[in-house]
Amino acid sequence: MASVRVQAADFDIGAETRALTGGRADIGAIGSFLGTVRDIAGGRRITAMTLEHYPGMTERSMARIAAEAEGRWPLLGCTLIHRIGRLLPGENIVLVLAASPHRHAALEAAGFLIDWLKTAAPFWKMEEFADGGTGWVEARDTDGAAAARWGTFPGA
Amino acid sequence: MASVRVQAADFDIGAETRALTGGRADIGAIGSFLGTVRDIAGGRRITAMTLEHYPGMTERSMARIAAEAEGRWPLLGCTLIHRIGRLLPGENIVLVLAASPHRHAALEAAGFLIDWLKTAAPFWKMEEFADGGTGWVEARDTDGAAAARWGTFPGA
Amino acid sequence: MGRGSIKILYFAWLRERVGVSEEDVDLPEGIGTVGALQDWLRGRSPRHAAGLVTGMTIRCAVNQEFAGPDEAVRPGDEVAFFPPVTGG
Amino acid sequence: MGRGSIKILYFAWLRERVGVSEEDVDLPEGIGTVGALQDWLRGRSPRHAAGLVTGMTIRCAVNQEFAGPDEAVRPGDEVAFFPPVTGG
Repeated sequence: MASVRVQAADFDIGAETRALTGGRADIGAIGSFLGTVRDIAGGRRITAMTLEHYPGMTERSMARIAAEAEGRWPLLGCTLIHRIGRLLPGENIVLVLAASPHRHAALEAAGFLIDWLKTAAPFWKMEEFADGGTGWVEARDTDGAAAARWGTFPGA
Repeated sequence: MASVRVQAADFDIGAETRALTGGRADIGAIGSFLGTVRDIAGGRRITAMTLEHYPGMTERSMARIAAEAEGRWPLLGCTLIHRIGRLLPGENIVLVLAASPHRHAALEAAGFLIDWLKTAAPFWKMEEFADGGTGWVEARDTDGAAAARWGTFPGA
Repeated sequence: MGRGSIKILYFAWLRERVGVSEEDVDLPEGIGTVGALQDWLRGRSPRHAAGLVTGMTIRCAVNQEFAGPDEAVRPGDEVAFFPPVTGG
Repeated sequence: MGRGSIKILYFAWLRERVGVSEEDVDLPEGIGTVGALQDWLRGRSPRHAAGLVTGMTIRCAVNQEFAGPDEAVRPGDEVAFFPPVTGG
Protein backbone atom coordinates (compact mmCIF):
# COMPACT_ATOMS: atom_id res chain seq x y z
CA MET A 1 0.00 0.00 0.00
CA ALA A 2 3.00 2.25 0.53
CA SER A 3 4.16 4.62 -2.17
CA VAL A 4 7.95 4.99 -2.07
CA ARG A 5 9.83 7.27 -4.44
CA VAL A 6 13.30 8.70 -4.96
CA GLN A 7 13.29 11.59 -7.39
CA ALA A 8 15.10 14.72 -8.49
CA ALA A 9 11.83 16.57 -9.13
CA ASP A 10 10.01 18.57 -6.51
CA PHE A 11 6.77 17.26 -4.97
CA ASP A 12 3.63 18.90 -3.62
CA ILE A 13 2.28 17.84 -0.23
CA GLY A 14 -1.26 18.69 -1.38
CA ALA A 15 -1.10 16.49 -4.46
CA GLU A 16 0.54 13.67 -2.49
CA THR A 17 -2.11 13.88 0.22
CA ARG A 18 -4.87 13.69 -2.40
CA ALA A 19 -3.15 10.73 -4.06
CA LEU A 20 -3.03 8.94 -0.71
CA THR A 21 -6.57 9.69 0.40
CA GLY A 22 -8.46 10.42 -2.82
CA GLY A 23 -11.86 8.80 -2.98
CA ARG A 24 -11.49 7.17 0.42
CA ALA A 25 -13.76 7.89 3.37
CA ASP A 26 -12.30 5.38 5.80
CA ILE A 27 -9.13 7.26 6.76
CA GLY A 28 -9.86 10.10 9.18
CA ALA A 29 -6.27 11.03 10.04
CA ILE A 30 -3.15 11.89 8.05
CA GLY A 31 0.10 12.66 9.85
CA SER A 32 2.97 14.10 7.90
CA PHE A 33 6.51 15.36 8.06
CA LEU A 34 8.06 17.63 5.45
CA GLY A 35 11.78 18.38 5.51
CA THR A 36 13.24 21.39 3.71
CA VAL A 37 16.74 22.75 3.11
CA ARG A 38 17.87 25.22 5.79
CA ASP A 39 20.25 28.01 4.87
CA ILE A 40 22.32 27.64 8.03
CA ALA A 41 24.26 24.64 9.29
CA GLY A 42 26.56 24.74 12.29
CA GLY A 43 26.59 28.53 12.09
CA ARG A 44 27.71 28.59 8.44
CA ARG A 45 25.53 29.88 5.64
CA ILE A 46 24.53 27.25 3.06
CA THR A 47 24.03 28.08 -0.60
CA ALA A 48 23.06 24.58 -1.79
CA MET A 49 22.84 20.97 -0.71
CA THR A 50 23.43 17.89 -2.86
CA LEU A 51 21.78 14.59 -2.00
CA GLU A 52 23.61 11.44 -3.09
CA HIS A 53 22.09 8.00 -2.66
CA TYR A 54 22.64 4.29 -3.33
CA PRO A 55 20.26 3.39 -6.15
CA GLY A 56 18.58 0.08 -5.50
CA MET A 57 19.38 -0.13 -1.82
CA THR A 58 17.60 3.17 -1.25
CA GLU A 59 14.30 1.92 -2.60
CA ARG A 60 14.66 -1.40 -0.76
CA SER A 61 15.31 0.24 2.57
CA MET A 62 12.50 2.77 2.11
CA ALA A 63 10.05 -0.02 1.22
CA ARG A 64 11.15 -1.95 4.29
CA ILE A 65 10.74 1.10 6.54
CA ALA A 66 7.24 1.64 5.14
CA ALA A 67 6.34 -2.03 5.62
CA GLU A 68 7.60 -1.88 9.20
CA ALA A 69 5.36 1.14 9.89
CA GLU A 70 2.39 -0.64 8.34
CA GLY A 71 3.06 -3.60 10.63
CA ARG A 72 3.31 -1.49 13.77
CA TRP A 73 0.36 0.88 13.29
CA PRO A 74 -3.08 0.43 11.73
CA LEU A 75 -2.24 2.37 8.59
CA LEU A 76 -4.38 2.64 5.48
CA GLY A 77 -1.43 3.77 3.41
CA CYS A 78 1.75 5.77 3.58
CA THR A 79 3.93 7.81 1.25
CA LEU A 80 7.71 8.31 1.40
CA ILE A 81 9.36 10.64 -1.09
CA HIS A 82 13.01 11.65 -0.94
CA ARG A 83 14.63 14.01 -3.40
CA ILE A 84 18.15 13.61 -4.78
CA GLY A 85 20.51 15.97 -6.60
CA ARG A 86 21.29 19.61 -5.92
CA LEU A 87 18.75 21.58 -3.87
CA LEU A 88 18.63 25.22 -2.82
CA PRO A 89 17.71 26.62 0.61
CA GLY A 90 13.96 26.49 1.19
CA GLU A 91 13.43 23.61 -1.24
CA ASN A 92 11.69 20.40 -0.23
CA ILE A 93 13.90 17.42 0.61
CA VAL A 94 11.70 14.72 2.07
CA LEU A 95 8.04 13.97 2.72
CA VAL A 96 6.40 11.24 4.75
CA LEU A 97 2.63 10.80 5.00
CA ALA A 98 0.83 8.22 7.14
CA ALA A 99 -2.93 7.64 6.87
CA SER A 100 -4.96 5.89 9.55
CA PRO A 101 -8.39 5.89 11.15
CA HIS A 102 -6.62 6.97 14.38
CA ARG A 103 -4.80 10.26 14.84
CA HIS A 104 -2.11 9.05 17.21
CA ALA A 105 -1.29 6.15 14.89
CA ALA A 106 -0.96 8.59 11.98
CA LEU A 107 1.29 10.98 13.91
CA GLU A 108 3.42 8.31 15.55
CA ALA A 109 3.91 6.51 12.24
CA ALA A 110 5.00 9.78 10.59
CA GLY A 111 7.56 10.25 13.37
CA PHE A 112 8.78 6.69 13.02
CA LEU A 113 9.07 6.97 9.23
CA ILE A 114 11.23 10.10 9.31
CA ASP A 115 13.39 8.83 12.21
CA TRP A 116 14.20 5.56 10.45
CA LEU A 117 14.55 7.25 7.07
CA LYS A 118 17.25 9.48 8.56
CA THR A 119 19.25 6.57 9.93
CA ALA A 120 18.57 3.58 7.67
CA ALA A 121 18.10 4.83 4.10
CA PRO A 122 21.36 5.34 2.18
CA PHE A 123 21.31 9.08 1.47
CA TRP A 124 24.18 11.48 2.05
CA LYS A 125 24.11 15.28 2.11
CA MET A 126 26.88 17.52 0.85
CA GLU A 127 26.63 21.21 1.70
CA GLU A 128 28.01 24.15 -0.27
CA PHE A 129 29.00 27.04 1.97
CA ALA A 130 28.55 30.72 1.20
CA ASP A 131 32.12 31.37 2.41
CA GLY A 132 33.47 28.79 -0.05
CA GLY A 133 34.04 25.07 -0.06
CA THR A 134 31.84 22.08 0.49
CA GLY A 135 31.42 19.52 3.22
CA TRP A 136 29.67 16.23 3.78
CA VAL A 137 27.15 16.39 6.59
CA GLU A 138 28.13 14.22 9.53
CA ALA A 139 25.64 11.83 11.06
CA ARG A 140 24.38 13.06 14.40
CA ASP A 141 24.16 10.94 17.53
CA THR A 142 20.76 12.50 18.20
CA ASP A 143 19.43 10.98 14.97
CA GLY A 144 20.61 7.54 16.06
CA ALA A 145 19.04 7.99 19.47
CA ALA A 146 15.78 9.18 17.91
CA ALA A 147 15.63 6.15 15.63
CA ALA A 148 16.55 3.82 18.48
CA ARG A 149 13.37 4.84 20.32
CA TRP A 150 11.59 2.69 17.74
CA GLY A 151 14.13 -0.15 17.78
CA THR A 152 16.77 -0.59 15.13
CA PHE A 153 16.57 -1.15 11.39
CA PRO A 154 18.12 -4.54 10.62
CA GLY A 155 21.89 -4.09 10.47
CA ALA A 156 21.89 -0.30 10.42
CA MET B 1 3.04 34.21 14.08
CA ALA B 2 0.24 31.70 14.16
CA SER B 3 -2.46 31.66 11.51
CA VAL B 4 -5.80 30.61 13.04
CA ARG B 5 -8.94 30.27 10.95
CA VAL B 6 -12.49 28.95 11.25
CA GLN B 7 -14.13 28.60 7.88
CA ALA B 8 -16.82 26.79 5.93
CA ALA B 9 -14.65 26.56 2.83
CA ASP B 10 -12.27 23.72 2.14
CA PHE B 11 -8.50 24.23 2.45
CA ASP B 12 -5.49 22.75 0.68
CA ILE B 13 -2.58 21.44 2.73
CA GLY B 14 -0.18 22.31 -0.11
CA ALA B 15 -1.28 25.95 -0.30
CA GLU B 16 -1.25 26.26 3.50
CA THR B 17 2.23 24.77 3.72
CA ARG B 18 3.48 27.23 1.10
CA ALA B 19 1.82 30.12 2.95
CA LEU B 20 3.59 29.04 6.17
CA THR B 21 7.02 28.44 4.67
CA GLY B 22 7.05 30.51 1.48
CA GLY B 23 10.26 32.46 0.99
CA ARG B 24 11.79 31.21 4.22
CA ALA B 25 14.95 29.13 4.37
CA ASP B 26 15.27 28.93 8.16
CA ILE B 27 12.59 26.30 8.82
CA GLY B 28 13.75 22.81 7.94
CA ALA B 29 10.84 20.86 9.41
CA ILE B 30 7.06 21.00 9.10
CA GLY B 31 4.90 18.58 11.06
CA SER B 32 1.22 18.35 10.25
CA PHE B 33 -2.04 16.66 11.08
CA LEU B 34 -5.01 16.55 8.72
CA GLY B 35 -8.36 15.26 9.92
CA THR B 36 -11.04 14.10 7.50
CA VAL B 37 -14.64 12.90 7.82
CA ARG B 38 -14.91 9.11 8.18
CA ASP B 39 -17.96 7.34 6.82
CA ILE B 40 -18.27 5.03 9.82
CA ALA B 41 -18.82 5.89 13.48
CA GLY B 42 -19.49 3.30 16.16
CA GLY B 43 -20.37 0.78 13.47
CA ARG B 44 -22.99 3.03 11.84
CA ARG B 45 -22.59 4.47 8.37
CA ILE B 46 -22.36 8.27 8.25
CA THR B 47 -23.73 10.30 5.34
CA ALA B 48 -22.74 13.74 6.62
CA MET B 49 -21.33 15.59 9.61
CA THR B 50 -22.20 19.12 10.74
CA LEU B 51 -19.73 21.16 12.75
CA GLU B 52 -21.19 23.78 15.11
CA HIS B 53 -18.98 26.21 17.03
CA TYR B 54 -19.02 29.17 19.42
CA PRO B 55 -18.02 32.20 17.33
CA GLY B 56 -15.60 34.39 19.20
CA MET B 57 -14.61 31.86 21.83
CA THR B 58 -13.45 29.48 19.09
CA GLU B 59 -10.93 31.93 17.68
CA ARG B 60 -9.77 32.93 21.17
CA SER B 61 -9.17 29.37 22.26
CA MET B 62 -7.42 28.45 19.00
CA ALA B 63 -5.14 31.47 19.30
CA ARG B 64 -4.34 30.52 22.87
CA ILE B 65 -3.58 26.91 21.89
CA ALA B 66 -1.26 28.17 19.14
CA ALA B 67 0.46 30.59 21.52
CA GLU B 68 0.93 27.78 24.04
CA ALA B 69 2.59 25.63 21.36
CA GLU B 70 4.84 28.51 20.35
CA GLY B 71 5.87 28.88 23.98
CA ARG B 72 6.64 25.20 24.44
CA TRP B 73 8.54 24.45 21.22
CA PRO B 74 10.93 26.51 19.08
CA LEU B 75 8.38 27.12 16.33
CA LEU B 76 8.80 29.50 13.42
CA GLY B 77 5.09 29.53 12.79
CA CYS B 78 1.99 27.39 12.94
CA THR B 79 -1.36 27.13 11.20
CA LEU B 80 -4.68 25.95 12.65
CA ILE B 81 -7.69 25.68 10.36
CA HIS B 82 -11.02 24.18 11.41
CA ARG B 83 -13.99 23.90 9.11
CA ILE B 84 -17.61 24.46 10.18
CA GLY B 85 -20.94 23.59 8.60
CA ARG B 86 -22.05 20.41 6.84
CA LEU B 87 -19.29 18.12 5.53
CA LEU B 88 -19.45 14.86 3.59
CA PRO B 89 -17.38 11.71 4.18
CA GLY B 90 -13.84 12.11 2.90
CA GLU B 91 -13.89 15.91 3.23
CA ASN B 92 -11.27 17.81 5.22
CA ILE B 93 -12.23 18.89 8.76
CA VAL B 94 -9.13 20.21 10.44
CA LEU B 95 -5.50 20.99 9.67
CA VAL B 96 -2.61 21.84 11.95
CA LEU B 97 0.87 22.71 10.70
CA ALA B 98 3.91 23.41 12.88
CA ALA B 99 7.17 24.73 11.43
CA SER B 100 10.49 24.52 13.27
CA PRO B 101 14.19 24.12 12.63
CA HIS B 102 13.89 20.80 14.52
CA ARG B 103 11.86 17.84 13.37
CA HIS B 104 10.82 16.53 16.76
CA ALA B 105 9.64 19.98 17.79
CA ALA B 106 7.57 20.19 14.59
CA LEU B 107 6.00 16.75 15.06
CA GLU B 108 5.41 17.08 18.80
CA ALA B 109 3.85 20.51 18.36
CA ALA B 110 1.52 19.13 15.67
CA GLY B 111 0.44 16.40 18.10
CA PHE B 112 -0.07 18.91 20.89
CA LEU B 113 -2.09 21.26 18.66
CA ILE B 114 -4.55 18.58 17.56
CA ASP B 115 -4.89 17.08 21.04
CA TRP B 116 -5.74 20.41 22.65
CA LEU B 117 -7.88 21.49 19.70
CA LYS B 118 -10.00 18.39 20.25
CA THR B 119 -10.56 19.11 23.92
CA ALA B 120 -10.39 22.88 24.37
CA ALA B 121 -11.83 24.54 21.26
CA PRO B 122 -15.64 24.88 21.29
CA PHE B 123 -16.66 22.76 18.31
CA TRP B 124 -19.38 20.11 18.29
CA LYS B 125 -20.05 17.41 15.70
CA MET B 126 -23.47 16.17 14.69
CA GLU B 127 -23.60 13.05 12.54
CA GLU B 128 -26.26 12.06 10.02
CA PHE B 129 -26.69 8.31 9.77
CA ALA B 130 -27.39 6.35 6.61
CA ASP B 131 -30.10 4.39 8.46
CA GLY B 132 -31.86 7.62 9.44
CA GLY B 133 -31.62 10.13 12.21
CA THR B 134 -28.87 12.27 13.59
CA GLY B 135 -26.78 12.27 16.72
CA TRP B 136 -24.34 14.55 18.52
CA VAL B 137 -20.92 12.99 18.87
CA GLU B 138 -20.03 12.31 22.51
CA ALA B 139 -16.69 13.41 23.88
CA ARG B 140 -14.34 10.50 24.38
CA ASP B 141 -12.32 9.86 27.52
CA THR B 142 -9.37 8.98 25.29
CA ASP B 143 -9.35 12.51 23.89
CA GLY B 144 -9.21 13.95 27.38
CA ALA B 145 -6.40 11.60 28.32
CA ALA B 146 -4.49 12.46 25.14
CA ALA B 147 -4.78 16.17 25.85
CA ALA B 148 -3.84 15.69 29.49
CA ARG B 149 -0.44 14.32 28.41
CA TRP B 150 0.37 17.93 27.59
CA GLY B 151 -1.27 19.42 30.69
CA THR B 152 -4.67 21.02 30.69
CA PHE B 153 -6.04 24.03 28.85
CA PRO B 154 -7.07 26.66 31.42
CA GLY B 155 -10.50 25.71 32.72
CA ALA B 156 -11.29 23.06 30.10
CA MET C 1 -35.72 42.46 41.25
CA GLY C 2 -32.91 42.24 38.68
CA ARG C 3 -29.49 43.85 38.77
CA GLY C 4 -28.97 43.97 35.02
CA SER C 5 -29.06 41.56 32.14
CA ILE C 6 -26.69 38.83 31.10
CA LYS C 7 -26.52 37.07 27.77
CA ILE C 8 -26.95 33.29 27.83
CA LEU C 9 -25.84 31.07 24.91
CA TYR C 10 -26.57 27.39 24.30
CA PHE C 11 -24.78 25.08 21.86
CA ALA C 12 -25.21 21.64 20.29
CA TRP C 13 -27.73 19.37 22.05
CA LEU C 14 -28.27 21.92 24.84
CA ARG C 15 -29.40 24.42 22.23
CA GLU C 16 -31.76 21.85 20.71
CA ARG C 17 -33.26 20.91 24.07
CA VAL C 18 -33.65 24.44 25.41
CA GLY C 19 -35.07 25.51 22.06
CA VAL C 20 -33.20 28.81 21.78
CA SER C 21 -29.59 29.55 20.96
CA GLU C 22 -29.40 32.81 22.87
CA GLU C 23 -31.41 34.75 25.43
CA ASP C 24 -30.97 37.84 27.58
CA VAL C 25 -32.08 37.43 31.18
CA ASP C 26 -32.16 39.75 34.17
CA LEU C 27 -29.76 38.39 36.73
CA PRO C 28 -31.74 38.05 39.99
CA GLU C 29 -30.40 38.97 43.41
CA GLY C 30 -28.54 36.12 45.03
CA ILE C 31 -27.34 34.50 41.80
CA GLY C 32 -23.61 35.08 41.74
CA THR C 33 -22.03 31.92 40.35
CA VAL C 34 -22.23 29.69 37.28
CA GLY C 35 -23.71 26.87 39.34
CA ALA C 36 -26.41 29.07 40.89
CA LEU C 37 -27.21 30.53 37.47
CA GLN C 38 -27.56 27.07 35.96
CA ASP C 39 -29.95 25.97 38.75
CA TRP C 40 -31.99 29.16 38.37
CA LEU C 41 -32.17 28.81 34.56
CA ARG C 42 -33.47 25.25 34.97
CA GLY C 43 -36.55 26.71 36.61
CA ARG C 44 -37.44 28.90 33.65
CA SER C 45 -39.17 26.13 31.65
CA PRO C 46 -39.32 22.34 31.28
CA ARG C 47 -37.13 22.69 28.16
CA HIS C 48 -34.52 24.59 30.17
CA ALA C 49 -34.61 21.83 32.78
CA ALA C 50 -34.17 19.19 30.07
CA GLY C 51 -31.23 21.03 28.51
CA LEU C 52 -29.42 22.24 31.62
CA VAL C 53 -29.18 18.79 33.17
CA THR C 54 -27.10 18.67 36.30
CA GLY C 55 -23.95 16.66 36.52
CA MET C 56 -20.67 16.38 34.72
CA THR C 57 -21.89 16.50 31.15
CA ILE C 58 -22.36 20.27 30.86
CA ARG C 59 -19.55 22.72 30.33
CA CYS C 60 -19.74 26.48 30.80
CA ALA C 61 -17.84 29.52 29.61
CA VAL C 62 -18.04 33.00 31.12
CA ASN C 63 -17.01 35.73 28.70
CA GLN C 64 -15.64 33.06 26.37
CA GLU C 65 -13.37 31.45 28.96
CA PHE C 66 -14.05 27.99 30.39
CA ALA C 67 -15.59 28.34 33.84
CA GLY C 68 -16.41 25.92 36.64
CA PRO C 69 -19.59 26.04 38.79
CA ASP C 70 -17.99 28.33 41.37
CA GLU C 71 -16.96 30.95 38.83
CA ALA C 72 -18.56 34.39 39.40
CA VAL C 73 -21.21 35.77 37.04
CA ARG C 74 -22.09 39.45 36.93
CA PRO C 75 -24.48 41.66 34.97
CA GLY C 76 -23.09 42.24 31.49
CA ASP C 77 -21.42 38.85 31.29
CA GLU C 78 -21.80 36.46 28.38
CA VAL C 79 -22.41 32.97 29.75
CA ALA C 80 -22.50 29.87 27.51
CA PHE C 81 -23.62 26.33 28.34
CA PHE C 82 -22.64 23.45 26.09
CA PRO C 83 -21.68 19.77 26.00
CA PRO C 84 -18.04 18.67 26.18
CA VAL C 85 -16.42 19.71 22.91
CA THR C 86 -15.97 17.22 20.07
CA GLY C 87 -14.15 19.07 17.29
CA GLY C 88 -10.83 18.30 15.67
CA MET D 1 44.57 -16.49 -7.25
CA GLY D 2 40.96 -15.20 -7.36
CA ARG D 3 37.74 -17.11 -6.86
CA GLY D 4 35.56 -14.78 -8.92
CA SER D 5 34.80 -11.10 -8.96
CA ILE D 6 32.77 -8.95 -6.63
CA LYS D 7 31.47 -5.48 -7.29
CA ILE D 8 32.58 -2.76 -4.84
CA LEU D 9 30.72 0.56 -4.53
CA TYR D 10 31.78 3.72 -2.68
CA PHE D 11 29.56 6.64 -1.71
CA ALA D 12 29.88 10.20 -0.45
CA TRP D 13 33.30 11.12 0.99
CA LEU D 14 34.53 7.53 0.64
CA ARG D 15 33.90 7.77 -3.10
CA GLU D 16 35.74 11.09 -3.26
CA ARG D 17 38.73 9.76 -1.33
CA VAL D 18 39.02 6.44 -3.16
CA GLY D 19 38.54 8.26 -6.45
CA VAL D 20 36.16 5.77 -8.05
CA SER D 21 32.51 5.09 -7.44
CA GLU D 22 32.56 1.46 -8.49
CA GLU D 23 35.13 -1.26 -9.22
CA ASP D 24 35.10 -4.99 -9.90
CA VAL D 25 37.78 -6.92 -8.02
CA ASP D 26 38.76 -10.57 -7.91
CA LEU D 27 38.06 -11.82 -4.44
CA PRO D 28 41.31 -13.41 -3.20
CA GLU D 29 41.52 -16.66 -1.26
CA GLY D 30 41.18 -16.13 2.44
CA ILE D 31 38.99 -13.04 2.21
CA GLY D 32 35.59 -14.15 3.44
CA THR D 33 34.18 -11.30 5.51
CA VAL D 34 33.39 -7.62 5.17
CA GLY D 35 36.15 -6.75 7.65
CA ALA D 36 38.76 -8.80 5.83
CA LEU D 37 37.66 -7.35 2.49
CA GLN D 38 37.94 -3.80 3.84
CA ASP D 39 41.49 -4.47 5.14
CA TRP D 40 42.49 -6.02 1.83
CA LEU D 41 41.02 -3.14 -0.21
CA ARG D 42 43.00 -0.65 1.90
CA GLY D 43 46.16 -2.19 0.44
CA ARG D 44 45.18 -1.53 -3.16
CA SER D 45 46.30 2.12 -3.17
CA PRO D 46 46.99 5.07 -0.87
CA ARG D 47 43.62 6.50 -1.93
CA HIS D 48 41.87 3.29 -0.89
CA ALA D 49 43.65 3.46 2.46
CA ALA D 50 42.55 7.08 2.88
CA GLY D 51 38.94 6.25 2.04
CA LEU D 52 38.54 2.94 3.81
CA VAL D 53 39.67 4.25 7.17
CA THR D 54 39.28 1.79 9.98
CA GLY D 55 37.00 2.42 12.90
CA MET D 56 33.39 3.17 13.51
CA THR D 57 32.84 5.77 10.84
CA ILE D 58 32.40 3.40 7.88
CA ARG D 59 29.24 1.49 7.12
CA CYS D 60 28.91 -1.44 4.73
CA ALA D 61 26.14 -3.15 2.81
CA VAL D 62 26.33 -6.59 1.21
CA ASN D 63 23.85 -7.07 -1.59
CA GLN D 64 22.11 -3.88 -0.50
CA GLU D 65 21.60 -4.95 3.11
CA PHE D 66 23.48 -3.36 5.99
CA ALA D 67 26.31 -5.67 7.07
CA GLY D 68 28.72 -5.71 9.99
CA PRO D 69 32.45 -6.60 9.74
CA ASP D 70 31.78 -10.30 10.38
CA GLU D 71 29.26 -10.61 7.55
CA ALA D 72 30.27 -13.10 4.81
CA VAL D 73 31.25 -11.93 1.32
CA ARG D 74 31.28 -14.28 -1.67
CA PRO D 75 32.06 -14.02 -5.36
CA GLY D 76 29.19 -12.33 -7.16
CA ASP D 77 28.25 -10.14 -4.20
CA GLU D 78 27.73 -6.40 -4.41
CA VAL D 79 29.54 -4.75 -1.50
CA ALA D 80 29.20 -1.06 -0.71
CA PHE D 81 31.21 1.10 1.70
CA PHE D 82 29.91 4.46 2.80
CA PRO D 83 29.73 6.94 5.70
CA PRO D 84 26.84 6.86 8.18
CA VAL D 85 23.76 8.03 6.30
CA THR D 86 22.56 11.62 6.59
CA GLY D 87 19.38 11.83 4.52
CA GLY D 88 15.91 12.82 5.60
